Amino acid sequence: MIESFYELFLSRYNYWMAIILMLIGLYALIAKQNLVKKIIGLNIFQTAIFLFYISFAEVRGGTAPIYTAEGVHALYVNPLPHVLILTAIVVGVSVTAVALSLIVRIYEEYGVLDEDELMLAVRKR
Amino acid sequence: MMENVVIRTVSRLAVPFIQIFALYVIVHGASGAGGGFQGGVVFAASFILMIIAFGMANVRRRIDNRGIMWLSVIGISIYAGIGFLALLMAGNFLEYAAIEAALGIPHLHGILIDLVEAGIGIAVMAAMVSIIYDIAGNGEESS
Amino acid sequence: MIWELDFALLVFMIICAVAAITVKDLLHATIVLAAYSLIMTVLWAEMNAVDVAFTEATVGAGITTVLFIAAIARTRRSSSD
Amino acid sequence: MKTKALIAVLFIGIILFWAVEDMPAFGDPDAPATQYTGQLYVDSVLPDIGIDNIVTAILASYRGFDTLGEVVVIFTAGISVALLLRRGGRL
Repeated sequence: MIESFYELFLSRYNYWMAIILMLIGLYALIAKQNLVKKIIGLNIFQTAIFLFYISFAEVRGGTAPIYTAEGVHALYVNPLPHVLILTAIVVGVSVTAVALSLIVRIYEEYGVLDEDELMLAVRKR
Repeated sequence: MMENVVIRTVSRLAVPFIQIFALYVIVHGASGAGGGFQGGVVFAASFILMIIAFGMANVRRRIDNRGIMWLSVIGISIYAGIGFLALLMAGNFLEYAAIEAALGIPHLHGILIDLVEAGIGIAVMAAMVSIIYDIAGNGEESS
Repeated sequence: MIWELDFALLVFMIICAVAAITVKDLLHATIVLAAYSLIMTVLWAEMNAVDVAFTEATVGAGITTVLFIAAIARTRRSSSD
Repeated sequence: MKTKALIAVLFIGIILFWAVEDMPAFGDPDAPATQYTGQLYVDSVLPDIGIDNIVTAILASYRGFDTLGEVVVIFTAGISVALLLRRGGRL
Protein backbone atom coordinates (compact mmCIF):
# COMPACT_ATOMS: atom_id res chain seq x y z
CA MET A 1 0.00 0.00 0.00
CA ILE A 2 2.66 2.47 1.11
CA GLU A 3 5.02 1.41 -1.67
CA SER A 4 2.37 1.74 -4.34
CA PHE A 5 1.50 5.21 -3.04
CA TYR A 6 5.21 6.13 -3.16
CA GLU A 7 5.42 4.83 -6.72
CA LEU A 8 2.33 6.80 -7.74
CA PHE A 9 3.72 9.95 -6.13
CA LEU A 10 7.18 9.70 -7.70
CA SER A 11 5.81 9.18 -11.19
CA ARG A 12 3.04 11.81 -11.10
CA TYR A 13 4.03 14.51 -8.58
CA ASN A 14 4.10 17.19 -11.29
CA TYR A 15 0.43 16.77 -12.11
CA TRP A 16 -0.44 16.85 -8.41
CA MET A 17 1.40 20.12 -7.89
CA ALA A 18 -0.31 21.59 -10.95
CA ILE A 19 -3.70 20.62 -9.49
CA ILE A 20 -2.82 22.15 -6.11
CA LEU A 21 -1.80 25.43 -7.82
CA MET A 22 -5.02 25.35 -9.83
CA LEU A 23 -7.09 24.96 -6.64
CA ILE A 24 -5.27 27.89 -5.00
CA GLY A 25 -6.08 30.07 -8.02
CA LEU A 26 -9.70 28.91 -8.09
CA TYR A 27 -10.11 29.65 -4.38
CA ALA A 28 -8.74 33.17 -4.86
CA LEU A 29 -11.06 33.65 -7.82
CA ILE A 30 -14.14 32.66 -5.80
CA ALA A 31 -13.52 33.82 -2.25
CA LYS A 32 -11.39 36.98 -2.43
CA GLN A 33 -13.30 40.26 -2.37
CA ASN A 34 -10.66 42.55 -3.85
CA LEU A 35 -10.76 42.72 -7.65
CA VAL A 36 -6.96 42.89 -8.11
CA LYS A 37 -6.65 39.78 -5.93
CA LYS A 38 -9.09 38.07 -8.26
CA ILE A 39 -6.86 38.91 -11.24
CA ILE A 40 -3.85 37.50 -9.36
CA GLY A 41 -5.86 34.33 -8.78
CA LEU A 42 -6.70 34.19 -12.48
CA ASN A 43 -2.98 34.44 -13.31
CA ILE A 44 -2.14 31.58 -10.93
CA PHE A 45 -4.95 29.47 -12.42
CA GLN A 46 -3.59 30.08 -15.95
CA THR A 47 -0.01 29.19 -15.09
CA ALA A 48 -1.18 26.01 -13.38
CA ILE A 49 -2.85 24.87 -16.61
CA PHE A 50 0.34 25.77 -18.53
CA LEU A 51 2.38 23.70 -16.07
CA PHE A 52 0.06 20.74 -16.65
CA TYR A 53 0.51 20.99 -20.44
CA ILE A 54 4.30 21.33 -20.33
CA SER A 55 4.44 18.41 -17.89
CA PHE A 56 2.91 15.96 -20.29
CA ALA A 57 5.19 17.16 -23.08
CA GLU A 58 8.26 16.09 -21.12
CA VAL A 59 10.12 12.96 -22.26
CA ARG A 60 12.75 11.43 -20.03
CA GLY A 61 16.17 11.83 -21.63
CA GLY A 62 14.89 14.05 -24.43
CA THR A 63 16.48 17.34 -25.45
CA ALA A 64 14.89 20.72 -26.24
CA PRO A 65 12.96 20.79 -29.56
CA ILE A 66 15.75 22.42 -31.62
CA TYR A 67 17.42 20.14 -34.15
CA THR A 68 20.84 18.90 -33.12
CA ALA A 69 23.46 17.43 -35.47
CA GLU A 70 21.69 14.06 -35.42
CA GLY A 71 18.62 15.49 -37.16
CA VAL A 72 15.31 13.69 -36.75
CA HIS A 73 16.82 10.62 -35.09
CA ALA A 74 17.63 12.18 -31.74
CA LEU A 75 15.07 12.07 -28.91
CA TYR A 76 13.21 15.35 -28.50
CA VAL A 77 10.45 16.42 -26.12
CA ASN A 78 6.98 16.81 -27.64
CA PRO A 79 6.91 20.25 -29.40
CA LEU A 80 3.15 20.60 -29.90
CA PRO A 81 2.17 21.58 -26.29
CA HIS A 82 4.98 24.16 -26.33
CA VAL A 83 3.38 25.83 -29.36
CA LEU A 84 -0.07 25.86 -27.76
CA ILE A 85 1.23 27.31 -24.51
CA LEU A 86 3.38 29.92 -26.29
CA THR A 87 0.25 31.42 -27.81
CA ALA A 88 -1.74 30.97 -24.59
CA ILE A 89 0.75 32.99 -22.51
CA VAL A 90 0.49 36.02 -24.80
CA VAL A 91 -3.31 35.80 -24.87
CA GLY A 92 -3.17 35.61 -21.06
CA VAL A 93 -1.30 38.90 -20.77
CA SER A 94 -3.82 40.63 -23.01
CA VAL A 95 -6.65 39.27 -20.83
CA THR A 96 -4.83 40.66 -17.78
CA ALA A 97 -4.42 44.06 -19.46
CA VAL A 98 -8.12 44.36 -20.34
CA ALA A 99 -9.16 43.23 -16.84
CA LEU A 100 -6.84 45.74 -15.17
CA SER A 101 -8.10 48.59 -17.34
CA LEU A 102 -11.67 47.63 -16.42
CA ILE A 103 -10.66 47.77 -12.74
CA VAL A 104 -9.06 51.21 -13.20
CA ARG A 105 -12.23 52.42 -14.91
CA ILE A 106 -14.43 51.02 -12.10
CA TYR A 107 -12.27 52.77 -9.51
CA GLU A 108 -12.49 56.08 -11.38
CA GLU A 109 -16.27 55.81 -11.62
CA TYR A 110 -17.24 54.41 -8.21
CA GLY A 111 -14.14 54.79 -6.03
CA VAL A 112 -14.28 51.21 -4.69
CA LEU A 113 -12.20 48.11 -5.29
CA ASP A 114 -14.19 45.53 -3.31
CA GLU A 115 -16.88 43.39 -4.85
CA ASP A 116 -19.62 43.83 -2.21
CA GLU A 117 -19.08 47.59 -1.89
CA LEU A 118 -19.18 47.82 -5.69
CA MET A 119 -22.56 46.06 -5.79
CA LEU A 120 -23.85 48.46 -3.10
CA ALA A 121 -22.55 51.50 -5.00
CA VAL A 122 -24.08 50.30 -8.27
CA ARG A 123 -27.45 49.69 -6.59
CA LYS A 124 -27.40 53.11 -4.92
CA ARG A 125 -26.87 54.93 -8.20
CA MET B 1 13.16 61.41 -10.70
CA MET B 2 13.62 63.56 -13.78
CA GLU B 3 16.67 65.24 -12.23
CA ASN B 4 18.52 62.05 -11.41
CA VAL B 5 21.53 62.08 -13.71
CA VAL B 6 22.62 58.51 -12.92
CA ILE B 7 19.31 56.96 -14.00
CA ARG B 8 19.19 59.02 -17.18
CA THR B 9 22.77 58.27 -18.22
CA VAL B 10 22.55 54.55 -17.52
CA SER B 11 19.25 54.16 -19.34
CA ARG B 12 20.53 56.21 -22.28
CA LEU B 13 23.38 53.68 -22.49
CA ALA B 14 21.22 50.60 -21.94
CA VAL B 15 18.26 51.26 -24.24
CA PRO B 16 20.10 50.73 -27.58
CA PHE B 17 21.55 47.45 -26.38
CA ILE B 18 18.13 46.21 -25.23
CA GLN B 19 16.69 47.11 -28.62
CA ILE B 20 19.50 45.38 -30.51
CA PHE B 21 18.98 42.29 -28.35
CA ALA B 22 15.27 42.38 -29.18
CA LEU B 23 16.01 42.51 -32.92
CA TYR B 24 18.48 39.64 -32.50
CA VAL B 25 15.84 37.57 -30.73
CA ILE B 26 13.34 38.20 -33.55
CA VAL B 27 15.81 37.35 -36.33
CA HIS B 28 17.34 34.39 -34.52
CA GLY B 29 13.94 32.79 -33.96
CA ALA B 30 14.34 30.31 -36.82
CA SER B 31 17.48 28.66 -35.50
CA GLY B 32 17.33 28.94 -31.73
CA ALA B 33 15.16 29.91 -28.81
CA GLY B 34 13.27 33.09 -29.56
CA GLY B 35 10.76 34.48 -31.98
CA GLY B 36 8.38 37.30 -32.65
CA PHE B 37 6.47 37.31 -29.37
CA GLN B 38 9.55 37.33 -27.16
CA GLY B 39 11.43 39.90 -29.24
CA GLY B 40 8.42 42.21 -29.40
CA VAL B 41 7.95 42.09 -25.65
CA VAL B 42 11.67 42.77 -25.03
CA PHE B 43 11.42 45.76 -27.37
CA ALA B 44 8.41 47.02 -25.39
CA ALA B 45 10.48 46.62 -22.20
CA SER B 46 12.99 49.14 -23.58
CA PHE B 47 10.11 51.60 -23.95
CA ILE B 48 9.21 50.99 -20.29
CA LEU B 49 12.78 51.83 -19.28
CA MET B 50 12.60 55.04 -21.31
CA ILE B 51 9.27 55.95 -19.66
CA ILE B 52 10.79 55.39 -16.20
CA ALA B 53 13.90 57.42 -16.95
CA PHE B 54 12.68 60.31 -19.10
CA GLY B 55 9.00 60.57 -18.21
CA MET B 56 5.89 59.74 -20.20
CA ALA B 57 5.61 63.08 -22.01
CA ASN B 58 9.10 62.90 -23.51
CA VAL B 59 8.59 59.37 -24.84
CA ARG B 60 5.17 60.31 -26.24
CA ARG B 61 6.80 63.18 -28.10
CA ARG B 62 8.91 60.62 -30.00
CA ILE B 63 6.00 58.35 -30.95
CA ASP B 64 2.42 59.10 -29.96
CA ASN B 65 -0.63 56.87 -29.48
CA ARG B 66 -1.78 57.25 -33.06
CA GLY B 67 1.64 56.30 -34.47
CA ILE B 68 1.92 53.25 -32.23
CA MET B 69 -1.51 52.01 -33.38
CA TRP B 70 -0.44 52.41 -37.01
CA LEU B 71 2.69 50.35 -36.27
CA SER B 72 0.48 47.59 -34.88
CA VAL B 73 -1.67 47.63 -38.02
CA ILE B 74 1.48 47.48 -40.17
CA GLY B 75 2.67 44.39 -38.29
CA ILE B 76 -0.59 42.53 -38.79
CA SER B 77 -0.61 43.62 -42.44
CA ILE B 78 2.84 42.11 -43.04
CA TYR B 79 1.64 38.79 -41.66
CA ALA B 80 -1.69 38.76 -43.51
CA GLY B 81 -0.02 40.10 -46.67
CA ILE B 82 2.26 37.07 -46.88
CA GLY B 83 -0.81 34.88 -46.45
CA PHE B 84 -2.62 36.65 -49.30
CA LEU B 85 0.56 36.49 -51.41
CA ALA B 86 0.29 32.72 -51.18
CA LEU B 87 -3.34 33.00 -52.30
CA LEU B 88 -2.23 35.08 -55.31
CA MET B 89 0.32 32.41 -56.26
CA ALA B 90 -2.50 29.83 -56.53
CA GLY B 91 -1.88 28.20 -53.16
CA ASN B 92 -3.80 28.04 -49.90
CA PHE B 93 -3.69 30.81 -47.31
CA LEU B 94 -0.16 30.96 -45.79
CA GLU B 95 1.07 28.04 -47.95
CA TYR B 96 4.75 28.91 -48.28
CA ALA B 97 5.46 26.14 -50.79
CA ALA B 98 3.23 27.88 -53.35
CA ILE B 99 5.26 31.11 -53.15
CA GLU B 100 8.47 29.12 -53.36
CA ALA B 101 7.30 27.23 -56.46
CA ALA B 102 5.97 30.36 -58.19
CA LEU B 103 9.08 32.47 -57.64
CA GLY B 104 11.45 29.58 -58.34
CA ILE B 105 13.81 30.37 -55.46
CA PRO B 106 14.79 27.33 -53.36
CA HIS B 107 14.88 27.45 -49.52
CA LEU B 108 12.49 30.39 -49.29
CA HIS B 109 10.65 28.93 -46.28
CA GLY B 110 13.14 30.26 -43.74
CA ILE B 111 13.05 33.81 -45.14
CA LEU B 112 9.25 33.86 -45.25
CA ILE B 113 9.06 32.59 -41.67
CA ASP B 114 11.50 35.35 -40.65
CA LEU B 115 9.26 37.94 -42.33
CA VAL B 116 6.21 36.55 -40.53
CA GLU B 117 8.10 36.67 -37.23
CA ALA B 118 9.06 40.29 -37.91
CA GLY B 119 5.38 41.11 -38.47
CA ILE B 120 4.42 39.39 -35.21
CA GLY B 121 7.20 41.27 -33.41
CA ILE B 122 6.11 44.70 -34.67
CA ALA B 123 2.44 44.04 -33.87
CA VAL B 124 3.13 42.70 -30.36
CA MET B 125 5.56 45.53 -29.56
CA ALA B 126 3.12 48.21 -30.69
CA ALA B 127 0.15 46.68 -28.85
CA MET B 128 2.12 46.31 -25.60
CA VAL B 129 3.47 49.90 -25.77
CA SER B 130 -0.05 51.18 -26.47
CA ILE B 131 -1.43 49.30 -23.43
CA ILE B 132 1.35 50.67 -21.23
CA TYR B 133 0.76 54.24 -22.50
CA ASP B 134 -2.91 53.94 -21.63
CA ILE B 135 -2.62 52.27 -18.22
CA ALA B 136 0.45 54.15 -16.94
CA GLY B 137 -0.57 57.58 -18.26
CA ASN B 138 -3.36 59.37 -16.46
CA GLY B 139 -5.91 59.22 -19.23
CA GLU B 140 -4.51 62.13 -21.20
CA GLU B 141 -3.74 61.94 -24.88
CA SER B 142 -0.69 63.46 -26.48
CA SER B 143 -1.84 64.58 -29.89
CA MET C 1 15.64 16.40 -15.42
CA ILE C 2 16.56 16.02 -11.75
CA TRP C 3 13.47 15.20 -9.75
CA GLU C 4 14.71 16.64 -6.45
CA LEU C 5 15.33 20.07 -8.02
CA ASP C 6 12.01 19.84 -9.81
CA PHE C 7 10.16 19.03 -6.59
CA ALA C 8 11.88 21.80 -4.62
CA LEU C 9 10.97 24.39 -7.27
CA LEU C 10 7.35 23.21 -7.27
CA VAL C 11 7.17 23.54 -3.47
CA PHE C 12 8.58 27.08 -3.70
CA MET C 13 5.95 27.86 -6.31
CA ILE C 14 3.13 26.71 -4.05
CA ILE C 15 4.53 28.82 -1.20
CA CYS C 16 4.70 31.85 -3.52
CA ALA C 17 1.14 31.28 -4.76
CA VAL C 18 -0.27 31.05 -1.23
CA ALA C 19 1.68 34.16 -0.22
CA ALA C 20 0.48 36.10 -3.27
CA ILE C 21 -3.17 35.58 -2.41
CA THR C 22 -2.90 36.06 1.36
CA VAL C 23 -0.73 39.22 1.59
CA LYS C 24 -2.81 42.31 2.42
CA ASP C 25 -0.71 44.84 0.51
CA LEU C 26 -1.40 44.61 -3.22
CA LEU C 27 2.07 45.85 -4.22
CA HIS C 28 3.69 43.09 -2.16
CA ALA C 29 1.34 40.56 -3.76
CA THR C 30 2.45 41.75 -7.22
CA ILE C 31 6.12 41.35 -6.39
CA VAL C 32 5.49 37.86 -5.01
CA LEU C 33 3.64 37.04 -8.25
CA ALA C 34 6.72 38.14 -10.23
CA ALA C 35 8.86 35.81 -8.12
CA TYR C 36 6.35 33.03 -8.84
CA SER C 37 6.72 33.65 -12.59
CA LEU C 38 10.51 33.62 -12.34
CA ILE C 39 10.53 30.28 -10.49
CA MET C 40 8.19 28.94 -13.17
CA THR C 41 10.68 30.10 -15.83
CA VAL C 42 13.47 28.09 -14.19
CA LEU C 43 11.16 25.07 -13.98
CA TRP C 44 10.33 25.23 -17.68
CA ALA C 45 13.93 25.73 -18.76
CA GLU C 46 14.69 22.64 -16.69
CA MET C 47 11.85 20.74 -18.44
CA ASN C 48 13.45 21.49 -21.87
CA ALA C 49 10.78 23.99 -22.95
CA VAL C 50 13.18 26.82 -23.84
CA ASP C 51 10.81 28.89 -25.99
CA VAL C 52 8.08 28.82 -23.37
CA ALA C 53 10.60 29.71 -20.66
CA PHE C 54 11.77 32.75 -22.65
CA THR C 55 8.20 33.90 -23.21
CA GLU C 56 7.31 33.49 -19.55
CA ALA C 57 10.43 35.39 -18.45
CA THR C 58 9.61 38.38 -20.65
CA VAL C 59 5.81 38.37 -20.46
CA GLY C 60 5.00 36.88 -17.06
CA ALA C 61 7.76 38.40 -14.98
CA GLY C 62 8.14 41.62 -17.00
CA ILE C 63 5.07 43.06 -18.66
CA THR C 64 2.47 41.61 -16.27
CA THR C 65 4.27 43.09 -13.24
CA VAL C 66 4.52 46.49 -14.91
CA LEU C 67 0.82 46.44 -15.77
CA PHE C 68 -0.15 45.47 -12.22
CA ILE C 69 2.05 48.19 -10.70
CA ALA C 70 0.68 50.83 -13.08
CA ALA C 71 -2.90 49.82 -12.28
CA ILE C 72 -2.24 49.80 -8.51
CA ALA C 73 -0.63 53.24 -8.77
CA ARG C 74 -3.87 54.56 -10.28
CA THR C 75 -6.14 52.84 -7.73
CA ARG C 76 -5.59 51.85 -4.10
CA ARG C 77 -2.73 49.90 -2.56
CA SER C 78 -4.30 48.34 0.50
CA SER C 79 -6.78 45.49 0.43
CA SER C 80 -9.22 44.15 2.97
CA ASP C 81 -8.40 40.48 2.40
CA MET D 1 -18.76 32.55 1.54
CA LYS D 2 -15.24 31.43 2.39
CA THR D 3 -16.27 28.03 3.76
CA LYS D 4 -18.55 27.45 0.78
CA ALA D 5 -15.70 28.27 -1.60
CA LEU D 6 -13.36 25.99 0.33
CA ILE D 7 -15.84 23.09 0.15
CA ALA D 8 -16.35 23.56 -3.60
CA VAL D 9 -12.59 23.80 -4.25
CA LEU D 10 -11.87 20.69 -2.16
CA PHE D 11 -14.60 18.76 -3.99
CA ILE D 12 -13.10 19.66 -7.39
CA GLY D 13 -9.66 18.83 -6.03
CA ILE D 14 -10.67 15.31 -4.91
CA ILE D 15 -12.13 14.57 -8.36
CA LEU D 16 -9.00 15.83 -10.14
CA PHE D 17 -6.62 13.93 -7.84
CA TRP D 18 -8.64 10.80 -8.55
CA ALA D 19 -8.34 11.43 -12.30
CA VAL D 20 -4.56 11.89 -12.23
CA GLU D 21 -4.14 8.16 -11.48
CA ASP D 22 -5.06 7.38 -15.10
CA MET D 23 -2.55 9.82 -16.63
CA PRO D 24 0.65 8.37 -18.09
CA ALA D 25 3.68 8.69 -15.83
CA PHE D 26 5.70 11.93 -15.88
CA GLY D 27 8.35 11.79 -18.62
CA ASP D 28 7.18 8.47 -20.00
CA PRO D 29 8.53 8.08 -23.58
CA ASP D 30 5.67 5.67 -24.45
CA ALA D 31 2.86 8.10 -23.58
CA PRO D 32 0.25 8.37 -26.36
CA ALA D 33 0.64 12.15 -26.73
CA THR D 34 4.36 11.78 -27.38
CA GLN D 35 4.14 8.67 -29.55
CA TYR D 36 1.93 9.79 -32.43
CA THR D 37 1.38 13.54 -32.91
CA GLY D 38 4.61 14.79 -31.40
CA GLN D 39 6.75 12.29 -33.26
CA LEU D 40 4.94 13.15 -36.51
CA TYR D 41 5.88 16.82 -36.18
CA VAL D 42 9.47 16.03 -35.18
CA ASP D 43 9.88 13.78 -38.22
CA SER D 44 8.30 16.10 -40.78
CA VAL D 45 9.54 19.60 -39.89
CA LEU D 46 13.10 19.17 -41.16
CA PRO D 47 12.21 17.83 -44.64
CA ASP D 48 9.16 20.12 -45.01
CA ILE D 49 10.35 23.48 -43.69
CA GLY D 50 14.09 23.11 -43.22
CA ILE D 51 14.63 25.37 -40.19
CA ASP D 52 16.11 24.26 -36.90
CA ASN D 53 13.66 25.41 -34.28
CA ILE D 54 10.71 23.00 -34.33
CA VAL D 55 8.48 25.25 -32.17
CA THR D 56 8.87 28.25 -34.48
CA ALA D 57 8.31 26.08 -37.54
CA ILE D 58 5.01 24.73 -36.20
CA LEU D 59 3.98 28.18 -34.92
CA ALA D 60 4.53 29.97 -38.23
CA SER D 61 3.72 27.36 -40.84
CA TYR D 62 1.49 24.46 -39.73
CA ARG D 63 -0.43 26.64 -37.27
CA GLY D 64 0.03 29.93 -39.10
CA PHE D 65 -3.66 30.76 -39.23
CA ASP D 66 -3.93 30.14 -35.50
CA THR D 67 -1.07 32.56 -34.82
CA LEU D 68 -2.60 35.22 -37.09
CA GLY D 69 -5.79 35.04 -35.04
CA GLU D 70 -3.78 35.37 -31.89
CA VAL D 71 -1.97 38.50 -33.08
CA VAL D 72 -5.40 39.94 -33.87
CA VAL D 73 -6.43 39.11 -30.28
CA ILE D 74 -3.53 41.17 -28.90
CA PHE D 75 -4.40 44.05 -31.26
CA THR D 76 -8.02 43.90 -30.08
CA ALA D 77 -6.83 44.02 -26.46
CA GLY D 78 -4.84 47.18 -27.25
CA ILE D 79 -7.87 48.79 -28.88
CA SER D 80 -10.18 47.89 -25.98
CA VAL D 81 -7.76 49.29 -23.40
CA ALA D 82 -7.56 52.49 -25.44
CA LEU D 83 -11.35 52.71 -25.66
CA LEU D 84 -11.74 52.14 -21.92
CA LEU D 85 -9.11 54.53 -20.60
CA ARG D 86 -8.63 57.40 -23.05
CA ARG D 87 -10.53 60.61 -22.27
CA GLY D 88 -12.00 58.99 -19.17
CA GLY D 89 -13.82 56.30 -21.09
CA ARG D 90 -16.19 58.72 -22.85
CA LEU D 91 -16.20 58.54 -26.62
